Amino acid sequence: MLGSGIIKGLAVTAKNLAGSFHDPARYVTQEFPEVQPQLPENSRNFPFLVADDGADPMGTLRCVACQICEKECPPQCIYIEKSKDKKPDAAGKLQLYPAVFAIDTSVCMSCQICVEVCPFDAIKMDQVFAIATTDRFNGLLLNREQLAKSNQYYHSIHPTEATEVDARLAAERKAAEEKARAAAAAKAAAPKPAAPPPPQPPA
Amino acid sequence: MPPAPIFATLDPDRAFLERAPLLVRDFVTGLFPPSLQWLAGNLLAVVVIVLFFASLFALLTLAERKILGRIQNRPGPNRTGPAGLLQPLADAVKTLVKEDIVPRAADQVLHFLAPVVLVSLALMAFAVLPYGRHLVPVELDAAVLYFFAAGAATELAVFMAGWASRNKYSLLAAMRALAQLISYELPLLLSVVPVVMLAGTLSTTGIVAAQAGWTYGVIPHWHVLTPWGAAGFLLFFVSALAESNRSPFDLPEAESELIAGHLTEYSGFKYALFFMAEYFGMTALCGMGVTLFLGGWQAPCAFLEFIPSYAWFFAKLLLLLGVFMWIRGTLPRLRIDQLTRFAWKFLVPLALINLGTAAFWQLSAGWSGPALQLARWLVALALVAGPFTLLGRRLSAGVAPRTYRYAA
Amino acid sequence: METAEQIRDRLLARFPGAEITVVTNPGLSAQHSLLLGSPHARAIAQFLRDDPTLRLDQCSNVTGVDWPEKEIIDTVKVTVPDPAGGPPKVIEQKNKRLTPAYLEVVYHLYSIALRHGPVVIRTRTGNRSDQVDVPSLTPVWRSCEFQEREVFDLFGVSFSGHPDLRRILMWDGFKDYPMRKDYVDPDDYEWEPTPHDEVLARAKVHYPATPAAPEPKA
Amino acid sequence: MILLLALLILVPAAAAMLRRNLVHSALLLVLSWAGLAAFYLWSGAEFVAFAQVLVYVGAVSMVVLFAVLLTRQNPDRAAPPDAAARLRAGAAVLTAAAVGAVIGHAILATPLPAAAGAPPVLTVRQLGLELMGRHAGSLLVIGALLTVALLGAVVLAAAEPGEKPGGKP
Amino acid sequence: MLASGSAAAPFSSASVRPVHDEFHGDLLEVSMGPHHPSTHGVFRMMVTLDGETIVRLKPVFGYLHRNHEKLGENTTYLGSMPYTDRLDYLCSMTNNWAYALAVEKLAGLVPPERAEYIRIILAELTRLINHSGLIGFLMQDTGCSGTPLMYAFREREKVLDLFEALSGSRMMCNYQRFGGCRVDLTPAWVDSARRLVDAFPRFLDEFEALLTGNEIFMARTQGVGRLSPELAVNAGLTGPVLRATGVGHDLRKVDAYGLYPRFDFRVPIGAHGDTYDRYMIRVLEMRESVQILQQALRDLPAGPIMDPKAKLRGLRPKAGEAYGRIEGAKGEIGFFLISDGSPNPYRYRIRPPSFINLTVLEDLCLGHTVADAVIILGSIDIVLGEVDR
Repeated sequence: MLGSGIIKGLAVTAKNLAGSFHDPARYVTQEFPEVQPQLPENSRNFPFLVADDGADPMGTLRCVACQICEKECPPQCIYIEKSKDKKPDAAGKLQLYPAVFAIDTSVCMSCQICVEVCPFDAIKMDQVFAIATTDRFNGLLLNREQLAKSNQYYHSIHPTEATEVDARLAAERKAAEEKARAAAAAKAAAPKPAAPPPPQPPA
Repeated sequence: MPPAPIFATLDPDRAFLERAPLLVRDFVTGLFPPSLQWLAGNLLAVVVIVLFFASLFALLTLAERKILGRIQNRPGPNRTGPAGLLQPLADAVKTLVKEDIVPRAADQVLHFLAPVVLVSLALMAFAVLPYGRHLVPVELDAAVLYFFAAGAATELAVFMAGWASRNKYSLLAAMRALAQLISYELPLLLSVVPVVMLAGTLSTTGIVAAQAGWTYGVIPHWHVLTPWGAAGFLLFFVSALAESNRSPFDLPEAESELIAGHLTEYSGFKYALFFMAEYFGMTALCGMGVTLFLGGWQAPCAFLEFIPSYAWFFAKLLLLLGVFMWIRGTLPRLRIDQLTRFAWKFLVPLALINLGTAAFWQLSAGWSGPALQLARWLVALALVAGPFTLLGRRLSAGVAPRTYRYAA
Repeated sequence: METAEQIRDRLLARFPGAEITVVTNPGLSAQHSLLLGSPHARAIAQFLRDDPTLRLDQCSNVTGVDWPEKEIIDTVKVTVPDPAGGPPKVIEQKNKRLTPAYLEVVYHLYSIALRHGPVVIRTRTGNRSDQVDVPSLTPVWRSCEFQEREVFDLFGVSFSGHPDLRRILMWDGFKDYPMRKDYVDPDDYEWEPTPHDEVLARAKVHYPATPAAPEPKA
Repeated sequence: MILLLALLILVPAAAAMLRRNLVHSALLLVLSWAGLAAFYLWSGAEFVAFAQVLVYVGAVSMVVLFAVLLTRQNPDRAAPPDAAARLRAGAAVLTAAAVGAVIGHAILATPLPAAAGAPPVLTVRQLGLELMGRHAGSLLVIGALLTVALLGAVVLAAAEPGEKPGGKP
Repeated sequence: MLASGSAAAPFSSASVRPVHDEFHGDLLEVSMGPHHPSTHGVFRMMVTLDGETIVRLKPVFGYLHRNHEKLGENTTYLGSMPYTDRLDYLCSMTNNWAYALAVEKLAGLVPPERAEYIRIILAELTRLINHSGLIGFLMQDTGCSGTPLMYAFREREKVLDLFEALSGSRMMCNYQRFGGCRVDLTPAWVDSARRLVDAFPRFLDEFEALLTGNEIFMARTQGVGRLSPELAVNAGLTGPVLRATGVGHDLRKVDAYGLYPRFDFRVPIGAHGDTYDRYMIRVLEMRESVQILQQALRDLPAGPIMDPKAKLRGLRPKAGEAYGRIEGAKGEIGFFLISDGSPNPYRYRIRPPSFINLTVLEDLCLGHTVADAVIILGSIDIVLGEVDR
């Protein structure tokens, strides 16, 4: 019959019209400002630098300015200048730290390759997406201070991943300490032989 | 007459709500000296119509966006005012504030005149619709003819809009719009003829009176409940859709092809006027549809008489407008050649055959007794359904859902 | 599906005058290709498409490759008779030579009918400056029409016999060929916040007035 | 009141003749038809007025406009008014004046009866019976005539020989 | 226009288009785009109209050209993986897989079984959202004011949430690596995927009820833009557009890459090659994808997701070249890589399906009206990120 297809179509839209009042599956709009989106744990936006202790972020930055992320970043939007002096890191070893660590968020496409290639878990992906500034050039160029965030914050946005990273770092630190203690013991046992082998930085 | 309705005391004519509008009118005209009372009465009717239907237009735009939204599982405008109620106000302010760009090459006079003519004609069509038992703005003997005369003149305004903006797209679109309006004028009028024939008069109040009364107190004598009436109503409804450039036939403003058709060169308040004219046209056609087929202000059942007559008219009117919007949210658009072929090869023949069915219905009115009544219905139904399926099959000859095979 | 060598031998039998050589692909995918001389290229392509055993009816991919001249220093051991009549000494002689520079067009052919492929054929231009003409295979496979226009647009290889050779991606007024190795992008430079190394150098050239690099806020 | 209506009919018609732009004159012509409909309304013949609006302003105006659009010659070919044209214009005015005089004389000469009572009130039903009764024949003839005229116009427009090939409607 | 000597093959572009070049008096030159509401992005069509019918149609594009291939040559192999998301930005997972497949062919890496399963699951999910999105846009062109599009996007949102939970971003996933995948599937993810896949046929039935039998839709699309199988094969068309003409060419069956031979699914083919067939083929393909997804999610093996040999950084494949291709949602998407042993590819070429499918746009639109040209373009399914690269 000529109109049957059209009538079936009208029935579908009628079902949706009625459904939108009682069936949540047929009323999918989340009104953004009032209803904040619950982002899944893996969701990523712009990167941030992890600092072990929130109180003194610049002091406890995990980043050792090895510039691997600067080389690997596809759009080349990370800019690092090494520090002249060294400071002890969490495991007590003397490490460099970044004097300048700037990410230009107008170029960064949050592809998280820097997180993937960073051997020191110093940079992780944030979940803040509503960042707008009035100044196109310097406003979006986030420097070291703006990028650094505490480990607790990292735990709050990526819980499972954060616990894994902490467990691994703790294990490495313990291994480094045993090696240092063993080396110290070896040095104590044979004070006369050549200078004690310098402890290798954890690979 | 079946046993007197239980609400005998509430004689429909004397019910308070029924007479309320008349009391208001008499009070207002009473304020004027007797010589001016005739003028005051009519002016009051004009003012009421313009105010009521302008605000109805405002609410219709909101209702349309809400219904379309709900069909698409989203809320529709709900930011301006509670549940979006101030949205029409916002739209009105926006159109008033927007700059009214008139292309330099355009023909200034016609460019300005087109929307004005369109809106005034659309408003004139409201004069003859019977909104209630005593609420007929103008009591005309040839009311239906007047209504369609006003409708026919709108083509002129569409042409003026298309021609005046001096741009090849809008001229092309104006031509298409005219082709559509003219080819759907015919089925529109032809579907009305059986009603006039059986009601025996051209005046709208007469037609509504012809649909009075109920059998067994429950089934009303509306035209739509007779076989020829149902076919006529469907034809009228489809042609009304096309006449007011609505969903499956909204070719002139087909945004996927010629941007906004003959309205491309209009902006600001003139564009809003075109928009308003389209809604007035749609409401007027729905009003006429209700009057001709759905028994105007007649209540569907005897015992529902206590609800005032104008409430029934507007309930049916809103129902029809809702169906218009429902269709707009569902159906794709027809191409220009399919559109005209559909009108000339399907609607016009059906309308002519419907004339025959109505004539048969009129002649066989005398058949009494259940067996003859049943026969009368069956023959009429056959006269309607037969041509419909035959023509339908011929129209959709090459078009059918297909079955598919799978690769080896 | 025959190997590249078998196809070459059949083609040589079929087209005695044509020069067809097999270019071996050192990579793991072992997709070897046939280098066709320009004069016979279209006839061979027609044959490859219509031959009942091959029926390569789909030219899936057309790629332009730019091979600029490379300086190769190959050390070769040469025995030099000792002028003082002593025993001839063997010395390494480093002679630089420039590999021939050319633009190359690679076609990957597949057969939808017989579900096999790819057969890779290559055509090369004379050099990278004036002789850049290569026979177009659009009359044989219409899928090459847009892709050959793209190779013309980005590499500058002009295809003889192409029905509608125009630039396809760049605008018509564009002069240079962007995908060539020696392409220098125009200097319509827009200042970038984190300029470093050559980007920083160019920023200095353009914006001497503004601070060369952004002083990080202390 | 009658003077106003007369003006409403004659002025647009005259203006239509003077306008250079064809479409303008067509639209002014439609305006004068509307004036005619107003005159019918004034004289109480509602049915004829609405029929006039429906048929003329609705349909015939469309035919006129379509004809104007499709056969639009380029406007700049209108020849400037040289001597011959002025002569023709003078002759035209003379004949118009003569015809006007004859009609005027005829109107004034016939004795118009004073207003003899109220005009006959005619309901649409009687009109219908009248039309379908005695005058059914003439109605059908007029219908046929109109369709033939329309088809003729279309054929003429389509088969228009001329320098522009393919002047399809 | 054609070089006189050679016999014009039956399908050479000149012979197919009856282009009469002398300019008629009343031809109307209309430029549709690049800011046209129905051209799916910055794409322009120079259309020559004779009355309502199209006499000539020249597609013009390049507005979104970013020279993706030059970028590929200046970054490492890993560096251009996130850029492949931006090629066909509706199907980032299949783009990643095609690039990973080509590099694995070049470098000789073999992804473990679980990684192959994950790749198939993600590719089929991408096919679902691409086809449903496309049908939504096609309906938008025929005139339904957004209703089918909203239904399609309602389903697409659910799949995008799955992608975000897995890879971190809805559309720019950057998820595949050479030799496997970056993040493993959590059991919760697999459950929500299974729930979504089981609910998908219900959506398809509702969609078909709304559209497939609709007389107006059938009248608008049946017989519009017919394409002959010979021309389709010769013009290098791939994907649903080719299968709609009756050629049963699906790389998942022909090349049998990944673990596709392990799943039983059918490849629907059309008979008329017109717009309606292209629409129906996509609907049937979605039903087949649901079958594959159900089988894949049912017997997803445990195990590693990365080839142990694969090094993340510093991938330097041996000198050589490789061409890898997969059956993307729009057709055969292929990557041709020439490596010279350095960390950057020497030549990085993408074979974009929608770019080549556009070759026949003019042949399809000749003789139709402007309204049909809009629908034909919609049925070919182009995404400008991939066409312009």
